[in-house]
Amino acid sequence: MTQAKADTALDAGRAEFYHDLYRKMLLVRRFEEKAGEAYAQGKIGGFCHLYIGQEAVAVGAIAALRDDDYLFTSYREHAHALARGSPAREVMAELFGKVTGSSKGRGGSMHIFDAGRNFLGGHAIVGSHIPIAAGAGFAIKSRHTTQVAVCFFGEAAVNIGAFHETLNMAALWKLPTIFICENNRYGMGTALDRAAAVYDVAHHACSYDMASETVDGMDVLAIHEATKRAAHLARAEQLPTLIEARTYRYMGHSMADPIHGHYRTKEELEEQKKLDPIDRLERRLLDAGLATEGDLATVDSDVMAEVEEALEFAEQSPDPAPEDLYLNVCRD
Amino acid sequence: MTQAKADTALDAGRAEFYHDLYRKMLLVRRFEEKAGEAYAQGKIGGFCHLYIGQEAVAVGAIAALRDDDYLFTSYREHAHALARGSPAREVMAELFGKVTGSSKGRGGSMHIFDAGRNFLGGHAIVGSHIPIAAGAGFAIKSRHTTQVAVCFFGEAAVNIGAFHETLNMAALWKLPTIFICENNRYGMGTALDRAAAVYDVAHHACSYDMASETVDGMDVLAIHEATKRAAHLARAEQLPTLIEARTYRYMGHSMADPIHGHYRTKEELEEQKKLDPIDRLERRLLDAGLATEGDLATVDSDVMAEVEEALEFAEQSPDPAPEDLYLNVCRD
Amino acid sequence: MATITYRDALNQALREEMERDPNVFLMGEEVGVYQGAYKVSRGLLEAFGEHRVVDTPIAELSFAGIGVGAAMVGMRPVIEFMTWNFALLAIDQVVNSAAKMLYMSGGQIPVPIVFRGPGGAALQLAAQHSQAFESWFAHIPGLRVVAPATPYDAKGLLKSAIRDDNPVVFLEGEMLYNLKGEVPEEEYTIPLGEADVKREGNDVTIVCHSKTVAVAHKAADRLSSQLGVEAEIVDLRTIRPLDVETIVASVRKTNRCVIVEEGWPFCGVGAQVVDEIQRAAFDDLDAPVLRVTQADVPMPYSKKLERLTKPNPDQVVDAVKQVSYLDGN
Amino acid sequence: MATITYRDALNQALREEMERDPNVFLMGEEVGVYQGAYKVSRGLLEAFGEHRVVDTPIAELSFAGIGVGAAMVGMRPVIEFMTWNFALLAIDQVVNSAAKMLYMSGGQIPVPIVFRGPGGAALQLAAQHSQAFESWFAHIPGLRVVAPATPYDAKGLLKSAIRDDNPVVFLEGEMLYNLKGEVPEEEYTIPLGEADVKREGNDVTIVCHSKTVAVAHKAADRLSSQLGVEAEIVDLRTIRPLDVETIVASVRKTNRCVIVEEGWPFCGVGAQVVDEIQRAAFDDLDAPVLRVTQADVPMPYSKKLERLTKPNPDQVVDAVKQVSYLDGN
Ligand SMILES: Cc1ncc(C[n+]2csc(CCOP(=O)(O)OP(=O)(O)O)c2C)c(N)n1
Ligand SMILES: Cc1ncc(C[n+]2csc(CCOP(=O)(O)OP(=O)(O)O)c2C)c(N)n1
Ligand SMILES: [Mg+2]
Ligand SMILES: [Mg+2]
Repeated sequence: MTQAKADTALDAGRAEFYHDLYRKMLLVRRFEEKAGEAYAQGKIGGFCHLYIGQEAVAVGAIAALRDDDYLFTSYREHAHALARGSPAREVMAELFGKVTGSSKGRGGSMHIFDAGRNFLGGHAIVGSHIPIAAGAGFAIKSRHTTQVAVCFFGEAAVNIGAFHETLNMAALWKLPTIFICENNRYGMGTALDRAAAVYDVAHHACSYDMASETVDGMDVLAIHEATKRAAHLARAEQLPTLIEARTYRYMGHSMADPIHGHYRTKEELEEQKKLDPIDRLERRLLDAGLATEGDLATVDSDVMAEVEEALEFAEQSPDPAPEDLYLNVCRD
Repeated sequence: MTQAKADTALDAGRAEFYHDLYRKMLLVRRFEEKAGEAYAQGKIGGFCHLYIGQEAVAVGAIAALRDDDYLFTSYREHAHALARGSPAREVMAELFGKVTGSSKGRGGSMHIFDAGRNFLGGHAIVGSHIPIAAGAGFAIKSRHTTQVAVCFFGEAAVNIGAFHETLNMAALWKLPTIFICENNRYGMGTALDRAAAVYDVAHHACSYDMASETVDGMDVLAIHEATKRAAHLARAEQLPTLIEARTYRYMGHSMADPIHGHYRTKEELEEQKKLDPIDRLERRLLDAGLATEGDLATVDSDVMAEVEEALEFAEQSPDPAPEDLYLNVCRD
Repeated sequence: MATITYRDALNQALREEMERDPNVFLMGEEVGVYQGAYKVSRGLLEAFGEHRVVDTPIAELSFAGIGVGAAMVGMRPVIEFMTWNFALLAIDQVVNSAAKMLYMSGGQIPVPIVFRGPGGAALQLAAQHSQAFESWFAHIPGLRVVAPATPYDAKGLLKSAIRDDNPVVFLEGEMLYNLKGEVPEEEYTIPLGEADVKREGNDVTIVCHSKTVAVAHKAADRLSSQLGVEAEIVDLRTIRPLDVETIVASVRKTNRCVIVEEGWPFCGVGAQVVDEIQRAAFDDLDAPVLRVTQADVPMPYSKKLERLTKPNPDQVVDAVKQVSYLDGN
Repeated sequence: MATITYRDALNQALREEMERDPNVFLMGEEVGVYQGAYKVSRGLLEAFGEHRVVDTPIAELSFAGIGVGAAMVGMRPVIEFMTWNFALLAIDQVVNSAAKMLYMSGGQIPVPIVFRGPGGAALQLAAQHSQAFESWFAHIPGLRVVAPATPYDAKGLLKSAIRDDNPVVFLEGEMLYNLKGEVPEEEYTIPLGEADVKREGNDVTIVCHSKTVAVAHKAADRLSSQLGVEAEIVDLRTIRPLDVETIVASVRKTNRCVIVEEGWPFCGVGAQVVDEIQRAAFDDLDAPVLRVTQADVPMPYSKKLERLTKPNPDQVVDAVKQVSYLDGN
């Protein structure tokens, strides 16, 4: 179970860095809240999986990476795109299906791509992007660069064959790839222990003789450190790592699902919210005297403005042109 | 690596049982030798994977099972059918593609079925029969019988997703299924350590909290004991087991392949033959005074006669009738 | 007759067959505690317990394989794929194991299994979640392929599929689950392999199945009221084995045919129907057979673009006009 | 011109493209140390090293996915499936990832990858090892599907496939590897999407591809010598995109058509070809288009039965007689 450990002391010299993490987590939170509203209003369609509660994972991990590292995610990926620096307006416009969106309105919530930022999707078949990420790791190795490929996926994806096939090849061939399992304890309505014979996801690494870590996924700094270690191992020795980040989602599986369902209790949810990653960093910043309540309120109003602007942009943007329906089926 | 351990002493009270194991291993050996010859003469077609060297595994394991336990195998399965009691003539006729064959000439070497003996194939897509066997385990559990489902597969199949997906479900749901990995160290021309990050196949069980054993696959009694333990666990507690039997194949991957290829040396092969499972039981029987050279020679001539008769039967049997081409595409 | 949804019709079929035969069980992702991703299995866990309504991990390939193995020893598994898009991961078990077992065992081992779940595009689910694979499965000897369009057909065909001794691919329409229709109180089944003439007419045959039956009806209404053209609607219901007789009889009468389907055009079900018609009724045809299909693109997310990809009544009306030489073409 | 085998033609194409572009690599089971299950990659490991000729574990789904990922970041992987039968395990990556990536990323991310390997029946390999899946892949927008019949075409098309920016499914004939033919010494490529008229004739069009090109030639020879019927043989070479123009031009000339393919009949490539022809050349057809295909059964092991399943020249001759009204039919 996700538990708060005693937090490590903050380093006063890194205040700016902490602020940045804070701002990003808050941006994701506000973005997702607004996306949820827009979905309820019918402005966003299809499946829309929100990230509220899990912000520390994407933000902490991606902050530990270089801009030229490749990112691959599941369908629950708005946060990762934002953390990588995709403009909120482009991500929001994609959710609205507009031609100004990240994927020009063709991908939608589950298929955000931002090739210029090495953000390589947004994949909706559970587990399918695990080998794909390792493929980028393979390319990195072939080209002898010091990049890293990083794959984010849920704990339910660990039960699918592609995870195992890929971990074996990544370990065997020493591919510079980091596998970050965002263990939010549920795959749709199925609790981890109803789907997996073993509770510890990180444990699977031993079958492949791969480095692994289990980390508190509600602590952005812990994720950050773990990812840094893994990135170092990948860059220096081309070795993959499996990181299990124990986290929690506050919303339903997707906007189509109820928040609790039959599969978890309201009490459990409330209990988990006490570990909120944003509140937690907030408390630490205040306790360490690295920010005032006023500073943090300003961050909130800044990100709110950014999200509002994104919404406005998405609303105002045009749909893709009908005559472009056949564009990009193939490249000539 | 496969190593001879000090052999345990034989139990004089079980002479008949040992003789039966001996006879079966020899039957398999002679059958396979003859099949190889018939293949070279063009009487058998397609892919034909011989079992010479591995006899202890099928014979030892199947002798530990009940007739109502279900067996599932890969394409290297003549031995398992014989060990289960399929008449040699029917298996040979199947290799000859005759209507008197186990699968009426429709399956061939890779698809021997003998439903009446609960011998359920003969599957040629690597790993595909691993979940299928677990499905029989699922049925057993549903019906509350004390049967067991047993799956034989090669060590290269461990790298495919179906193995992992299935082990997880078998452990999670407690399916009475025994997974017997026949680790003959090569998948076609690929040595185990060129395909798997971890050498110990049995090690994978830990990812699923499943019972496991590594056993000397050249010792028929060792396999027999291990299978007995696993069958007991399955019958008594519905628990699955992963058994890794370390064995070796003397022939090429299939009759289409050279015996050594680029991937192993003649020396390695010769070295391994010193561990021959039939010679080994022979020595133990003689040493213990449980058989004379004469007894064993009689066994050999008996099984030779059986194989010759099988060949004769296969040769003489008719082909399937052309008008039956469409028979059994579907059942009405 | 009660008026119920397609979803509930399927639910009734499952419930009745599970009551009737203890060998029937349902297995798939979220079929139990969650009551089904699309609620088709609502209440079944409570009625039959977790050994007969089995929630699986996300492992399509292997739970399909578990189904095959259980069927080989006499159970009658119903394997639910949350959608057929995910079933691509399991297709080896459907095609290489289930479809071939009876034949390659020389007739010894039937595999009485149903693989079911929703297929086709829903609303804005984008490229990886909006595919109709009927032509793929229909290509494979050893399978039966069923795709009902109404609650009545859904119930009667699912019951037959479960009782059939062969592997059946049962394709439900994700957008049909809420469709209502009349279903008798008393027990009934509909044999596999029989098309259904859903509307009679003498002027043109419209061949369709699943979701496009509604498209055909809309087009037929318009054709009748606006042009006085009376279309005969042939709903395939079962795609393999195909009821060529019913199709051809209709075309012999109308001399013109339009085929509407949800899948992509190339090697779609309609292509085979064209082939059958032109071979069996070459001299009866007054015009080429035309097809209305999904646009030949991966499904875009944009609502506007998505709408353009889906077969619609206007396209069918246009095609009918063309085969009837009712416009400039 | 040198006379070389189809196998060696493929080998040359791989070698030349690997020399030309360091982004090209070959990955698959047994492609390296073992020199290829069918020896197509013979000598490549020695020439390019183990980072460019990569032996994989048996894990089709994931090494296909690794290929897709490498292609997404600019490599040009050639993924060998030992046979296409095993590729069913990887089909999710081919269809859901490779084929859709460019479209669903709004044109940002091409996937220049070739999936290749032998397809179709060889000799007595039975049901799970004897399948021809061209119609499946051709169904999918976003893929190109190529199936060469001769060493010349094999080399020229594979080189184009590797240079193409789209995912290409490249289906080799397991029984064609030993086929010999002339191949120029100098470099050449053959554009994807162009059919080839392999024999000219005015009396009937025979459409074929891959292994059935040889069947068509045998039939054409017999037709010519025995009946004076001159068949035009159109080898599709690329199945998607289909060169409708060349097919239709031929049928406009001959007014009769027979299609021969190795796959199963239902929704096969021939069904689509029929559909195209009857739409584009309805008034030019003097007879229905007939098809000769694999028998609609899982492949039996028995040599005698197997022979009955495979399209043969006699069947083609019979079909041509029928469309030419040269017999009682
Ligand atoms: C192969 C496949 N099977 C099923 C689904 C349907 N599905 C989408 S998300 C999901 C649950 C995934 O849970 P997890 O991996 O834990 O990620 P989370 O949603 O919790 O982030 C399922 C079953 C799918 N998209 N792909
Ligand atoms: C999914 C799949 N991929 C590839 C093949 C081709 N193939 C047949 S046997 C084999 C090697 C299997 O080795 P192993 O599992 O160790 O069994 P062994 O042959 O040694 O008994 C391969 C690659 C196949 N049949 N199925
Ligand atoms: Mg989860
Ligand atoms: Mg092996």
